[in-house]
Amino acid sequence: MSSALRIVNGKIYDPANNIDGEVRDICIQDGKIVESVPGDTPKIDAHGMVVMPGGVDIHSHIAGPKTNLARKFQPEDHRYDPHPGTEFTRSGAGGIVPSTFATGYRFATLGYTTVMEAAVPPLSARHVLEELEDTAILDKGYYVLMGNNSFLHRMLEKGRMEEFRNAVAWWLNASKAYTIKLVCPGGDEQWKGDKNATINQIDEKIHSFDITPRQVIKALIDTANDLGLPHPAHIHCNNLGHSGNYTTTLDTMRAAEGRKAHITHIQFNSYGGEPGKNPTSKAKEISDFINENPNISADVGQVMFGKSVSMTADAPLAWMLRHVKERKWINCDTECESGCGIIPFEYQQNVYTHTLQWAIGLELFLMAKDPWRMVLSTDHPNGGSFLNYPRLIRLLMDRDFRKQEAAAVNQKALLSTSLLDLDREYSLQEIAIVTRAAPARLLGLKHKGHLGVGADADITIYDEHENREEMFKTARYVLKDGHLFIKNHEFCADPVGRIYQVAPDYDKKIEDEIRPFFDEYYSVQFDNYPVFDTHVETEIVPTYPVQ
Amino acid sequence: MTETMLLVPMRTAKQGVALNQGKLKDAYKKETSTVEIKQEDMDRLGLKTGDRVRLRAGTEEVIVSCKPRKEGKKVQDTATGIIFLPYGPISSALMTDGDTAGTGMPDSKHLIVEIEGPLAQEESDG
Amino acid sequence: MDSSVAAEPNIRVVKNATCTFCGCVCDDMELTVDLDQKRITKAKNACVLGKAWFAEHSVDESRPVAMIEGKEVSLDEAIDEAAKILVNARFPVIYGMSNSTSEAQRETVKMADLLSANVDSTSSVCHGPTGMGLQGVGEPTTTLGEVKNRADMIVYWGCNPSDCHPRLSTHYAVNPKGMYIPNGRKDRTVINVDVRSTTTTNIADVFVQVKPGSDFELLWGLRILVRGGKLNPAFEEQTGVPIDVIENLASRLMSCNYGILFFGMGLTMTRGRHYNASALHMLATDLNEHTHFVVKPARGHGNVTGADTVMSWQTGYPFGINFNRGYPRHEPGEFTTTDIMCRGEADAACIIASDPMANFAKPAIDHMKKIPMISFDPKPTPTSQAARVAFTTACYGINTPGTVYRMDDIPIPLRPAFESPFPSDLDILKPLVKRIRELKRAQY
Amino acid sequence: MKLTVHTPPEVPLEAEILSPTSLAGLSEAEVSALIVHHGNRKEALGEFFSVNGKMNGRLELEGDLSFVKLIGQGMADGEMFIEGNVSGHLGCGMSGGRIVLNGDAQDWVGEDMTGGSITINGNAGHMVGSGVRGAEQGMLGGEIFVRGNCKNEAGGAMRRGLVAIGGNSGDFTGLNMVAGTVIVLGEMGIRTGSNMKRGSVISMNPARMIPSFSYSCTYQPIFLRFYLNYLRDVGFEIDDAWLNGSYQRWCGDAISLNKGEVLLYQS
Repeated sequence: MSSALRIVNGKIYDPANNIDGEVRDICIQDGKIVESVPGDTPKIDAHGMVVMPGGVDIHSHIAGPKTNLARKFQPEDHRYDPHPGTEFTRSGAGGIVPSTFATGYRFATLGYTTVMEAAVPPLSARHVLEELEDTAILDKGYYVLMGNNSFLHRMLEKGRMEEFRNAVAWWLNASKAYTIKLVCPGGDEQWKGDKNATINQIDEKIHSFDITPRQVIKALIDTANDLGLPHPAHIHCNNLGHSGNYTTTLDTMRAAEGRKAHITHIQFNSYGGEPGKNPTSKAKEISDFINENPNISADVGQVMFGKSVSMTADAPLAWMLRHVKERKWINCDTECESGCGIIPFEYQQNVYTHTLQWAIGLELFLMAKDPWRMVLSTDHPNGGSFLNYPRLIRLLMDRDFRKQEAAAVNQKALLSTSLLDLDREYSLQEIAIVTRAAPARLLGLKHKGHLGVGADADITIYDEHENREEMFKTARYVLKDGHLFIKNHEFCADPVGRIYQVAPDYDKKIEDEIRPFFDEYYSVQFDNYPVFDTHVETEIVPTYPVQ
Repeated sequence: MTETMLLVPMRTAKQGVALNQGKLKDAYKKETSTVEIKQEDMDRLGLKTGDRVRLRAGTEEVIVSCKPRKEGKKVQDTATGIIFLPYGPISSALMTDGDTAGTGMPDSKHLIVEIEGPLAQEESDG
Repeated sequence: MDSSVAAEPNIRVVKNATCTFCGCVCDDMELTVDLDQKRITKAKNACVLGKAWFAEHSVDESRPVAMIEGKEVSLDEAIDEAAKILVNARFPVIYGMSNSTSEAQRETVKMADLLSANVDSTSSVCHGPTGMGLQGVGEPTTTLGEVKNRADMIVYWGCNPSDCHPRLSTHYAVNPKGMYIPNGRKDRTVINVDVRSTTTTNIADVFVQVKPGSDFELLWGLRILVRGGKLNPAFEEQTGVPIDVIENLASRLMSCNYGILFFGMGLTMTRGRHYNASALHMLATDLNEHTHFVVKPARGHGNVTGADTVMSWQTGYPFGINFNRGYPRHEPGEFTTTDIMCRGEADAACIIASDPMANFAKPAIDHMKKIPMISFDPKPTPTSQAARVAFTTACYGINTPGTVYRMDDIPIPLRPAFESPFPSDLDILKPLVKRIRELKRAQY
Repeated sequence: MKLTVHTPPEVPLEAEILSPTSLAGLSEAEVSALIVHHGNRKEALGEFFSVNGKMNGRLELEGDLSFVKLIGQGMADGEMFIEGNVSGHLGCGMSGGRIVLNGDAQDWVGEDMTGGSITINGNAGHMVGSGVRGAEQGMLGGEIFVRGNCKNEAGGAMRRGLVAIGGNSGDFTGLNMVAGTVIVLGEMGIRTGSNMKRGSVISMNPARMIPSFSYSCTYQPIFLRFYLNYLRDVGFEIDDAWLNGSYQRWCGDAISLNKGEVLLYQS
């Protein structure tokens, strides 16, 4: 394949460069977008089509130990959605948690070219990296769980912040991760150590440690900022899923004290009401706070009706959900680092809580003043499969469709929200922001999410269609690093994506402190724990430490 | 004497060690062709350590030697009528039923066999 | 991360090496290697099985790298013949993988996809039923370090780790001190449930002897008690365990802080199989209403867990997978190797690092004798003897690097001790896949 | 229309197109040209079967079908008569119509069935009328009649419908049952009704119950007479004594909802 290409006649949506639907050429050379290419360069005629940067997903569960357990225990779900191979592509299984190759191809079919796996304990780093390597097409990276790390808890307990920061940096290097992930900080310790108890408020004491979740949150937000990570601490707040949790969410955002932090699937943390009783919407309170605090970014974690799987490092949450319906349930404890719970789930239109969650997600989208800081996700597969993105886009872009859908949901729940009063419709430009430009910017991926000169030539071309769900369901052309791999909706190649990691500097002396901790409390040898450089190929994204 | 007993194929450390030396080596063959029988069952059948016995399951039969089963020191083990043989080609030969009941796994730890012995030397050589 | 120190000429010491004999995958081996003789002379920290594993995997350079019909051939000739057998087959079966690295397993599944073959690991005759239990009812589980740090209640049910996984007790579960288990063994209660006493019984505080074939009923009885019910006398009749013993067992399980049920083939290889495993998983789930409880199958081969893991991520299913229709399907009993062979369905087989000719049921072995087979093994086995194409391979972990998954799904790296003149599984699989692709292209 | 095996497949043949529903309106030549999966190859049905007659809602199959899987998958209407032994998944996912098999069937007869009827005049394998692995519920309707024996997990996770076995069943009869009826005229294996929520399992012989079932009473269930008369109508041999006989009623599974029942005929 020639390394140069020109896309002509397409309407370009490139919000990072303020191009909003203009018809102009995109020139590609050696995988990058360039100023110009020779006149005889092969062309793609995008007449009547919409050209956007490849989609960027900031938060999905696509690989690693819990994803794989969720795959393994749902044969009944894969069975009716096989993913046949083609001359160019591998086969696989679909369903709510597709196999790795199928995940890549299906994301790519939607026009996505970069996806971040949202939560993996560092002990399983090799596992997630192997799976990511087998996830077709996409560029990817993963967030490493640190909110329940016993060693870090100890450093924090002793107030040894310098060592804390060095240890975090060591862990990021050892696990080849992209950023720090917090899931219900302190909660897993309660769960594993105190007979399945949980922690609700961020100022409660963590079981067997003399610290609170707030201290963990603050320390990790600061560390991510100090280390200059391209994406700040990525936080799944405490108290997720419980009525009245919006105060915890506000407390968590305040704990950032003006420094950069990302709150993930914030919809699940925007509930009012009394604990144990029906939730209410606090989308406005959450939106107001975010609108006023530019240091905070979030992704929505929209709930979509239909099948989902709750799979989370928040083990007590999965246990709570198990009591809703005694379905098959997985729990997996990871020594010194994390917990995990998995349970198949279904969001139903007639159920009060499910409707409320659906409506709150849409409220958050529609109330966001700055779409650059409130980006699209379903927390796949927790709020629903990523295959729902096109439908979600239509809900955002098409007020009439939204009203029509709202007519079929639980009205009591719906009317307790302000969804019907929100008339806003997203433009294509705004969709390009929340699905590409903003997540790329929030991730600090400078070559992604835009079509300016020097950007990676990850490009999606959609047929323009009034029904936005149809339009975003299958891209007509998709390019990765300048290689056309979907042509007229069919795969014509199977390019291999990259894995991104960060590698912040740290004082090597911290290893002398971590090693004895491993000897005592881990089941693997300290020297075998860091992922070897030969394990998989990764690309290091630079960090810019705060001086 | 002939009796019906339950044969439970099992793993032993010795078998594991011999496995590493090679499955075609004598140590492995010896370990996987020695059946362990509770002392009181041995006494009833008139068996001594090293005696040869015939095990029959369906149409298949094998000849193995026997030894008394070592029991836990602290507990009273009441399991009689159960004999144990380390996994190997001999225990597999007695797995005559390949039915896995839709699991992929035959009932390989629960084989009903006829045990006959002690065998005369010439018979066990043949 | 320099792991080797030259102690004296031609002697190399490899620290933090990994033993891949059993599912414990201990990674704290210190190997002394005689590079001249190409053998490991000492394996510090290894158990009796591990010591044998390291001592006995020297290299026999007199063995041919490949044979066809028992005659020595070049590697290329053998790869070509193997590719032809597999491409010409209508129902090729690829089986084994549990003594192979995850890198080789990934390539194996790729080959199966390319061939539209059937692929299955030794899981199907090991903890396959446990996997089916997981599919039915889920499982609460853990990594081994959390057992070391927290478990004050260890149950060994239908397994005998003292013989089969010696360091499961000494290194991970029973003896070590942990974060919340400051006194090690003294802070833990060990319960052994089995049809007979074993060497594991010797380390247990409580031994419960269950009638052969009635584990399910005993598990069911425990579940009833844990869920607040009462037992009728039939439980005693059927399980051979007195009611007060079952009650005592249930109350011990409920009153611990962090309990774990390790279990083995005593459940999965006996009548009830997958549902025995389900019952145990459900018991552990029920116990979580009272305390924290987890289960862990004590898995056998070094990387059998990796085979499940790799197949799950590439195909969605852990074992018993068929690609005949161009996409993976999973059906234990239908696409598991024992069944396929017993029904006489396969017309060729590729056996990677396992020995079904020694382990399978008689009718399966009878069919395998009739079809062309390809074998990958470091040592001669009944399977390699019966194979039309037999490859001699380097031993994973001893000669080849890569990754294996411990019984708790934790990936562990390998640090080879010395080089083998023989290729690794992956070294053969890669050109084999390439050759298969060429032959398939030529077909169209 | 009649299809006769002229060349038995060498490896499993997946022929889900063999049903009156799929063949409706096709000519002999069109049927012969249909694609089936012979192991990993696609081949024409005519390579294995000779095709005779017109398709008029009735399909006959004959010959060595022991390697043929998925016959009647998703069948919705019509009648199918089969002479010979068949492989697995006969009538799986079937929603209507009728299959009569003169021979034995392997595992998974009528899995995930929602309607219609399957009659097997020989023996059947495991998982007759059962759900697929991992699913919470299986058969949602329809009837399965097996004259001979079947193996384990008959009616597993069944939600509605009838499974009747003329001979013996294996272990775990009615495992995980949600509702519906399983009748075994012969003997059942062990662990009947494990984890059943609701539904009825009935046998004309004593059975060893798992201890989580409790004996509630002995009575003469009237509804059973209707069932047994119905089974007699469809050709099962029904002893008169069973019609008016007394049955032990066992409730269970106590581990689950405890709303299921096992009825055992008491002579």
